[in-house]
Amino acid sequence: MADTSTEPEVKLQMFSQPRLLAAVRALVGTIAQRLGFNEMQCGQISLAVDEALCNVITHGYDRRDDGRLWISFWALDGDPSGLKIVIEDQAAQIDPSEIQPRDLDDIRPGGLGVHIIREVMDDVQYERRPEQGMRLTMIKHLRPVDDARRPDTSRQERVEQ
Amino acid sequence: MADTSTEPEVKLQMFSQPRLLAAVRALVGTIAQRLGFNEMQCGQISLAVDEALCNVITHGYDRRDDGRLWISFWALDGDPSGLKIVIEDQAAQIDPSEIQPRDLDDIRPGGLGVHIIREVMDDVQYERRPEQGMRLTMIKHLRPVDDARRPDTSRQERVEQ
Amino acid sequence: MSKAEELQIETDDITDGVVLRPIGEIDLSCAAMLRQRLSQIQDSQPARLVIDLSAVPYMDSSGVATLVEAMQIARRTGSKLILCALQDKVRSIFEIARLDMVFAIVDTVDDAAAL
Amino acid sequence: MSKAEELQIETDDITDGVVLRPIGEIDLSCAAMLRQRLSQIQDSQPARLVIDLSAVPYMDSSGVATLVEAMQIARRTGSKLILCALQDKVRSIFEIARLDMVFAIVDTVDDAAAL
Ligand SMILES: Nc1ncnc2c1ncn2[C@@H]1O[C@H](COP(=O)(O)OP(=O)(O)O)[C@@H](O)[C@H]1O
Ligand SMILES: Nc1ncnc2c1ncn2[C@@H]1O[C@H](COP(=O)(O)OP(=O)(O)O)[C@@H](O)[C@H]1O
Repeated sequence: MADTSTEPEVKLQMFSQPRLLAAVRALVGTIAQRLGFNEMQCGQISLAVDEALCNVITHGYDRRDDGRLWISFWALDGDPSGLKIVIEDQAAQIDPSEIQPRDLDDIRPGGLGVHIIREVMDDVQYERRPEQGMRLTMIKHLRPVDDARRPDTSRQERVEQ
Repeated sequence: MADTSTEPEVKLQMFSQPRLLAAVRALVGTIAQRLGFNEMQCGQISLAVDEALCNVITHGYDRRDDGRLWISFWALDGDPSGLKIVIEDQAAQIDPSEIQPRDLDDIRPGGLGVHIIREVMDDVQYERRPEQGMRLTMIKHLRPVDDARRPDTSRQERVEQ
Repeated sequence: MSKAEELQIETDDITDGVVLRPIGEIDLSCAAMLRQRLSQIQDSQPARLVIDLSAVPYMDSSGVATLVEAMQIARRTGSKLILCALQDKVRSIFEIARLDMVFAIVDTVDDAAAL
Repeated sequence: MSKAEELQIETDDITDGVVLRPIGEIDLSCAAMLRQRLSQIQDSQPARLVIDLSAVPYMDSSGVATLVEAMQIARRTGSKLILCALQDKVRSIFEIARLDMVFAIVDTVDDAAAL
């Protein structure tokens, strides 16, 4: 995970209210756009944040509308550059391993949020906050991480020859 | 001024960086839209916030990009309903009476921000924060405040007859 | 923010059913309203229910869940449910959820009426 | 956020001058870039400088200040500066600043070339 110790460039505090989702999407989309993500990517990043907030509202706060939550944004330098988004709440803590995407072949209403978040973002990590509540850290890179950094099979084959 | 004692529904913390203005405008515009302001009003409210932030960045923080500032939003109930926006900083304190729109007949670059803020918003108040920095409180009502509440000349005439 | 839900929903009768046309973004703040309207219409068991999404620029999984539920009701009652005119962003969430092959999705309301 | 300024600026030569076409929102993050480009062009003293704002959906007072400065330079050097194709939101800030009567503002680039 990238360095979370520096202060976020932008941090939003809000209540657990669905009617605020549209404003958050507008904020997220514009931040992503500024960082160079294309229109489809901006839409998908906004969607991932929307899904994560819906989960905090419905599961974390059990649809109560007076829960507090925070969304923080960091522009990531490096190659490839990217965007880190952290969502924190004061809701009940659960075992991060229980937050799982479901089998998509089982077609039923609901159960898509975590799948969407994992599909859209490059790195997704749930954890308990030391104080209280949960923290979700999501990273999206501007381009796929360079293949050169992964074990490169074609080169290995050449070496073996 | 309306009651500021309750917690804002949305509060944004950011650094004094011009490249963040577009994201703030998107947030403000969507919040205003949700409250029922029309497209032109949403654009003007975003503009007023943009101008206020530009002033904090250029005058308050002297264009330093590591100053902190906060933007808080309250939906105002009542008739007419509206939106209250408060911008706070940790910059140098100045006498609020020095923050004045200039004479528009003197055409020169700059000097339009405060005029725009006052023209767009219904209520504009600068003050020193007790701790440090400045606070700007802006209110925009959804409709002009009902004439019935102002001295109504036509009715007075009827009464006098 | 105290404003009522922003989603509007129009309906139109067609020969063998109904066209439902939501207007606005569909997220958790208005999915319940869409759900209620759909179940109202499905109570009258139309042979064909066309959902025209041409005026829906955005949908999250709460909207998708509502449509999956409507599809299951349609299957149970033997009626046709057809989605049409999805904008790119909305199509994208159906693809991510791998539901683009599960729903009948066509380009226009006319296509949906002919299906 | 580390991305370079988002404003793009195109220029086109016309018979007696230049058309400058900024593309994007003009605010404090990019007004300096517009100012630099304008002063570069004005150094060459074109008889006519047309600023085509059709692709500018938003402008704040730092953009307006830049245009006022350019207009003052144009007046000093005896060249014509004409704004054209303002979108509604951009026109609104010129009206609020009561500058809509100070600038020469026309609807199209062709109108500006003929003025
Ligand atoms: N923020 C959260 N707090 C608690 N539990 C969560 C959270 N996010 C997800 N979960 C758990 O993960 C499951 C899968 O979530 P998701 O894929 O979004 O589907 P759905 O929300 O429709 O159930 C949820 O049912 C819930 O048990
Ligand atoms: N946030 C602020 N902090 C300090 N001074 C301010 C602030 N906002 C406005 N001012 C003062 O008010 C004056 C008028 O501001 P404005 O109308 O925006 O024009 P400009 O910023 O172009 O000078 C500024 O020149 C400055 O002296």
